[in-house]
Amino acid sequence: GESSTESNNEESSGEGRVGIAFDVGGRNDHSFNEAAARGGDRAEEELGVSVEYQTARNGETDADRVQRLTSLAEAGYNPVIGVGYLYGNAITEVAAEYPDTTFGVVDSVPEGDNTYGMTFAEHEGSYLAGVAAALTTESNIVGFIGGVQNPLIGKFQAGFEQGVRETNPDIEIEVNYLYRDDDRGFSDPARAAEQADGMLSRGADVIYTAAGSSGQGSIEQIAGVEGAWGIGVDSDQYQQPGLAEYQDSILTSVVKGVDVAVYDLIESVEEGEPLTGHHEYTLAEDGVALATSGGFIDDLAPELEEATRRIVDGEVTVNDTPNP
Amino acid sequence: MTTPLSTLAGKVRPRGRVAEERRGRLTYPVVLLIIAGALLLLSLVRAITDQQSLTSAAQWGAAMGFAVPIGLAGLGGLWAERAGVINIGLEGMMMLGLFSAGWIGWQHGPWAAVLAGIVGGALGGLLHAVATVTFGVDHIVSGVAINILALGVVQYLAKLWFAAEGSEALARGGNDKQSPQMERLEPFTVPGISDWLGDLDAKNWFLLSDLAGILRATVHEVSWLTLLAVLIFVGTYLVLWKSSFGLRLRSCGENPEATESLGVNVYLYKYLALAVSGGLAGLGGAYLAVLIRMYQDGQTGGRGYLGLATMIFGNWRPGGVAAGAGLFGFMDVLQTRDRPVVHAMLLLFALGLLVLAVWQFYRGKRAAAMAIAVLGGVMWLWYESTDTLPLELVTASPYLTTLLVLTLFAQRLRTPRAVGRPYRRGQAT
Amino acid sequence: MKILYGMQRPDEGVITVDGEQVVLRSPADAIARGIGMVHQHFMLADNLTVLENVVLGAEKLHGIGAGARRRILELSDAYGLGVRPDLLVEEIGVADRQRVEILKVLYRGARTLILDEPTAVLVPQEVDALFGNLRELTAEGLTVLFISHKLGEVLSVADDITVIRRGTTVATVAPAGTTPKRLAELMVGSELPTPQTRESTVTDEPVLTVAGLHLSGRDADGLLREVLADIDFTIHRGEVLGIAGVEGNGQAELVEAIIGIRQPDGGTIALAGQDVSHAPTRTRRERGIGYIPEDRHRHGLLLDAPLWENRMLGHVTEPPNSRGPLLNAKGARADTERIVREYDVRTPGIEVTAGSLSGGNQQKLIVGREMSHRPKVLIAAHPTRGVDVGAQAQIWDEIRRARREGLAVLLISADLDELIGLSDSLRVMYRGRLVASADPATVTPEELGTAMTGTAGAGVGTAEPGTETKPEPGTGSGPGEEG
Amino acid sequence: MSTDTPAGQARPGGRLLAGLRDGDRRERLLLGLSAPLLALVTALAITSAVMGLTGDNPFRAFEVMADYGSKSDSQVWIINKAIPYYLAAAAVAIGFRMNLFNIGVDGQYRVAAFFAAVVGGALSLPGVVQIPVILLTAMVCGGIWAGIAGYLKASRGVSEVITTIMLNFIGGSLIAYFLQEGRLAERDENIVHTEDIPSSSWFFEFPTSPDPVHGTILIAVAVGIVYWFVLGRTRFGYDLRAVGRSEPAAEASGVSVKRTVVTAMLLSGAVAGLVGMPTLLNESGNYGNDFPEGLGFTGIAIALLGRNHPVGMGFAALLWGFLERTGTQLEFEGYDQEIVGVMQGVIVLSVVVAYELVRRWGIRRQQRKVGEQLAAQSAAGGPNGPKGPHDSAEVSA
Ligand SMILES: Nc1ncnc2c1ncn2[C@@H]1O[C@H](COP(=O)(O)OP(=O)(O)OP(=O)(O)O)[C@@H](O)[C@H]1O
Ligand SMILES: Nc1ncnc2c1ncn2[C@@H]1O[C@H](COP(=O)(O)OP(=O)(O)OP(=O)(O)O)[C@@H](O)[C@H]1O
Ligand SMILES: [Mg+2]
Ligand SMILES: [Mg+2]
Repeated sequence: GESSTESNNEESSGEGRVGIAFDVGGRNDHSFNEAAARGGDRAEEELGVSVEYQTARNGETDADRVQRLTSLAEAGYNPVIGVGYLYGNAITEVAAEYPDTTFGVVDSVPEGDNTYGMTFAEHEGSYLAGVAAALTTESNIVGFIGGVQNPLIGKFQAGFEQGVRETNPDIEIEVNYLYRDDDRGFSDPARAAEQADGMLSRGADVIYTAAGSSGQGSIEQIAGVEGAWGIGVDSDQYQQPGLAEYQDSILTSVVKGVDVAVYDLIESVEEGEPLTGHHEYTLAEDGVALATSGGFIDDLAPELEEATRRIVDGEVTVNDTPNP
Repeated sequence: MTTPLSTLAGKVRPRGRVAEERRGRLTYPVVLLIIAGALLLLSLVRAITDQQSLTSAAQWGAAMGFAVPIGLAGLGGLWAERAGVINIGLEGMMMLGLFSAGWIGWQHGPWAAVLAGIVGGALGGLLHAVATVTFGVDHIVSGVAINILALGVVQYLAKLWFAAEGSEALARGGNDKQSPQMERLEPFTVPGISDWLGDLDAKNWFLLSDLAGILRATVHEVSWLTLLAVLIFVGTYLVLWKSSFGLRLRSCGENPEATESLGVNVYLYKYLALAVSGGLAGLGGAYLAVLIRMYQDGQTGGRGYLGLATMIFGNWRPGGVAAGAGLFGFMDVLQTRDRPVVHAMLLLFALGLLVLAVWQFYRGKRAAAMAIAVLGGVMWLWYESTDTLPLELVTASPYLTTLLVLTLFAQRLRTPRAVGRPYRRGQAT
Repeated sequence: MKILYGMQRPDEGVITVDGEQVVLRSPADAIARGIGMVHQHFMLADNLTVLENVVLGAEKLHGIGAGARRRILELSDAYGLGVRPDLLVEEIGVADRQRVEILKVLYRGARTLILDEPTAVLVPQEVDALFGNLRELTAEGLTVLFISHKLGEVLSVADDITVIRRGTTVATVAPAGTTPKRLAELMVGSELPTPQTRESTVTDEPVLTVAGLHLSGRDADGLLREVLADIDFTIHRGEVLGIAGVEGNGQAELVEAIIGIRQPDGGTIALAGQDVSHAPTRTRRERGIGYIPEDRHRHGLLLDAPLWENRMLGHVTEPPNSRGPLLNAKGARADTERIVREYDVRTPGIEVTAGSLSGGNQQKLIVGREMSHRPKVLIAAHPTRGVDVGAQAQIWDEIRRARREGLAVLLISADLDELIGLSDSLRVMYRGRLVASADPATVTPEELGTAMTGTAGAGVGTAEPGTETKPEPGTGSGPGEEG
Repeated sequence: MSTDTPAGQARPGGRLLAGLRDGDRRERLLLGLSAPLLALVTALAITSAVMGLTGDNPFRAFEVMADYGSKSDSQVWIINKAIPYYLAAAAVAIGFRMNLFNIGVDGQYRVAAFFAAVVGGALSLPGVVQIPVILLTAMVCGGIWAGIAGYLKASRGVSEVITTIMLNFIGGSLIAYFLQEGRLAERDENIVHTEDIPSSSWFFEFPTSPDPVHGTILIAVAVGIVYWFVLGRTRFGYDLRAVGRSEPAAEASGVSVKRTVVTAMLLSGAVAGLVGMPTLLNESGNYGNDFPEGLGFTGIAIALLGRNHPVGMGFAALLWGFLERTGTQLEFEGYDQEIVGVMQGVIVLSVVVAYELVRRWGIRRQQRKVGEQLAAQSAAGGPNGPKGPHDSAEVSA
């Protein structure tokens, strides 16, 4: 019979409509989805476009993602942006069907002439976090908690470890993951809290947690210990309403410029020169950065700037996979 | 044949049971003995491996915390199955409890959240009762349906109530996966004893410090809800085994027709049991919500199913459920807090299995003794030849342990006789 | 009875207790009116103690602790019931369970006792003891409603008899003015059938030979116990071997060992000269063992399945049920129609579920099924238990007919008249052993009953019916065997 | 399981017409249809009430769903989606038919798909050889994983509900161990996956328009037919159902219950092993950390909805796919797609209740008919009356 795309065509394929498909966290996940939404919101304000946000369900397959993206593309949204590496394959597939639409994906590198892969040098940001941690710790023990042991979180770990080691090789680094290959790791604050508690009890006083929503648990636990610091990820966690009471324990956050990347893509499409290919947002162009809210790392500024310079200048290459 | 009845002489040999001395049953002295033995083993392993956290207060305190929600779910299962209804919907009821607690909690504080959690779970339990008791739906079928429904409802309402544009909940950090945070429920510490035990623990004396560490977990920074859970376990034992209400309820799970024939309203008791069952699972969910101070999508993470496992593991007795949940909690915390310790556990297992083998040998079961001894030996070798265990194995260790324990002891379990059987009023013969 | 006890509601009519018209909505109502019932099937929870079973539902009277225990012992002494309150019900024997049931009723202060076929599982001595108890009760001014299929018992214990047939009262008579024959005619509308069978058809061709059978099993505590020992017997073509014994003395296990559900740890079982000791159940049944199980609901039928699927049960590998590995539904359906016709199974069709048939018709279906495969030997455990008199006669007829054609039958029954009437030879089973043999032509039920209680060694007829000869399996009158 | 309706019996479609002439069968067919209808109406009513209460217009939502779901591309999508669901349901149903609750299909298909993907990636045989090898690997692995639970149940009496739950978790860890760079997997940006299966070993597609239907639908159809045939038409199937209906009766009839338990779990696991194949051979070509999870649990719901009936489960799987397809569309219309989760739950619950009600009503009717028959016969007192002793030559006076 009639296909849904045929009937949808009568709807406007008007200009200035942007589609953003989130990963399961949704637009208020206090993490990279939220950052993407910030980019979209800014585009709405500054470019006058309208943005349609869609959210994935738990346990989706590529077919579900393809459907979501197809619906957006078919309804005339341009660009269509998938947030999260799981959208990678789906974007490749859908982009081939809609050559006139620009597709973007965060944290993945899709194929196709009309696609734009936005990845971030998390390891470089994490390197800085490692430097900050190494300069802050008094016990000379720091910790890293990952939500799920996968390549993406591995970048965080690798950068952090290198940053600590190259600042002070005497520091002991405890590394722990909540789960191996089980997405529960991004939504289990109780477990993160326990893991942080274990590290704290063994003397760690700076803990970097890269575990999505689970991070709240760890930061809360850290806040309960005098002199201990937590480092957040993705968004500036100091600013998050849910974490307001622990602000004083959030040393800094490794911020991914997802908002900037998303905004850039939308802007490029609006201007008629859509971005394509793969772009890694690096430290050099502020694609990743350390948040300074709270001012706790202000006195470390010289060292951090030095570290940044060395990375940007290529004096230091940051590993993106942890040493086994 | 001359007489109408010729006796086959010498063939009469009595076949009765060995008097009333009930061998092999767990009496209190035996349980105490086993506990003492386990403690000794633990101290030994701690001393050998120098893994202090094996018996540290923080470790055991956290284990209790991890055990509580699983244990409450298991206890919920126990209430239901003692009344004859299988409750595989515990997971769903836990979700309902988690959600209700998160929803009420951010507005009215943690204690209101606890209450809401209980109510939420109990509603799920009552739904299960309507389906299984009134409509006679197969228990497992209904339980699965409730799990699906609870997940759907919770996610729908969370989006509606925590993430609505412009709502207060959104402003205070809610989203479609989380509720805004509630106030913290401060734990309690018994002042003098806690410090005294803490000192003793720090000395690292064989057995004494270990005991102190474990005991300290019960007086130092303990959640009020953990205390509540302990009271509920004791209360469950008293209510189900020492009161007429409990007698009636249990008899519904053993022989509902007989119970009905004595004028007991079996439906009523099943309803009550399921309401309590759901309430307990809901409390387990509320415990999680209070712990992390909010509703978090997916936080139940299969704990309802694990509760079911502890119930079977615990032979449908509160003490057994507590032990099973404790085992889960302990193994889970061990790997979460301090991974190298899990390696030490290999030694503990090896020693435990060897002791078991000696016991089986003493009881005359040579084949079983040999098998267990070999398993213990393998564990020992493994311990000696490695320094760490792969993370994946560590993660799977609670489940492997459960599987192992059930395989060894399943035949000693005693299911309530009428559990899972459809029962209709007035159908007795 | 269910209506009298409040378990079902009548469409019309009234019930009057002590001159007062009452409506009984639930058993609780009935109990409040002083009505107590001992059900046809025991209403006891095995995993609870005797005390718990007794006080259940009546906890208000004396609590569930010491007070209740005192009251139970008081009652037990007053009526000579000899009940021990702290044993688990699963640990006590059938007769003891019966007494617990009666105690339950008395404990609630019932003035009217309904006993539904209380003697079905008792040996004559136990029946006499029970009647003694009942007479004591009536002497105390209690009313007893005694329901039974056994006419002799009714005549001996009742003061007044009412006959009910198909849901209506047929007659009310005084025991003095009637005979068993007349009662029976009232019950079935025709003359009482008897299981008598006299012309011997026994040949000397052995069909089933059991030698030195030994079986041990673990009990609930995991201890090894001897369940069967030194079982030797041979059944020939055309012979019915009856086994008498109080339930729980190993009959069920013997049947299961012969069928192959339990693996004996010693001895041999030979079927028509072939050793089948280690053959699986299916092979044994294919080679010609027919089986009428003791509990048709549990072992004989798939209650949720239609009749024609039940017709396949146990014979699914044989025609007309299957061809090769495939089922032959058509053949099975047709053959079920035939069984329904020939064996007079009353049913509207073969698509109804087995569970919707009455007990007697279910049993006829089972008998028809087993006979249709021309077994060499038939294991019949309580073939007429709980079956109405008409069906009973048909089943007896059927066994006799097949025996004439050379069938060997192992008959196990608690109905001693049936046993004596149908068997060519008799054995008595006690505590897992065959302890006595008897000639059905001369033995009396009383003599058999004595042997069944294990006092056979003392000779015949010396045992006084009374408490001291009651068997108490499970109460540990001696040391058991341990493995 | 006990909720099986008589109508749940497999019967060939060809006989349907003949069956209609038979009053008994017509009635059973009506009974069989009335339950799902009753359930669907109830479910719609409840969902409408929920949406109404939360301020949404349910009818508009249903309209959107019906409209969008009936589009041709939606239909293809739904069919493709339903293939693994159906397989998962069949795996669960095999257990259900003999009273085993295989809650571990989830773990089984993942373990199976993983190792099948490893094997498929390592070999480069011609498709005609390699595809069967991959399928076989999957079935064997799934069978082994479920067989552990079956063996423990048969030999040690451990409840399969618990063992399969444990095995789900353990299977997750097993895969996690091997699914690492340098072990059995390779890394592609943020995704770690097994080596790609050569495109010659992908399953074909039906070139339908606008999108192709996955060829693996043939696997689902084959499983459905085999399921129907083996359970309903063979001796083995009869034994299996007998154990499900009454273990002691089956045992006494000569079925080895333990062996049947193990066999059923092996079969259930083998079918579970196929669940991941549509994704592996038609969509992804490898097993990575983006491989779908949770299909086993969906399978349970669908088996319940379809009453373990080969055709019923097909409809249920399609319904599930329909809800998921159209749920996403609801977002575009300003509804919350989470309502779909509520709908799914409500539908399953009302279906199981409705089936039970209808089943019980059917039994009561049947009993009444039996009673009427008896009453009629005894009133006639006629040919079928109880035989008197004169019928029997052997009764002595
Ligand atoms: N004439 C009848 N009208 C309605 N129902 C009947 C009739 N006769 C029997 N029944 C039903 O048959 C069932 C059997 O009745 P019941 O168990 O009381 O029989 P019984 O005489 O006690 O048999 P038994 O002696 O075998 O126990 C009951 O459920 C009853 O409702
Ligand atoms: N209201 C009724 N009207 C007519 N017939 C009925 C009614 N209720 C039950 N029956 C029929 O009465 C019969 C007796 O059923 P029931 O199962 O109680 O038999 P039973 O002889 O007591 O069996 P058992 O010996 O196994 O206890 C059945 O055939 C049933 O269908
Ligand atoms: Mg009856
Ligand atoms: Mg009766």
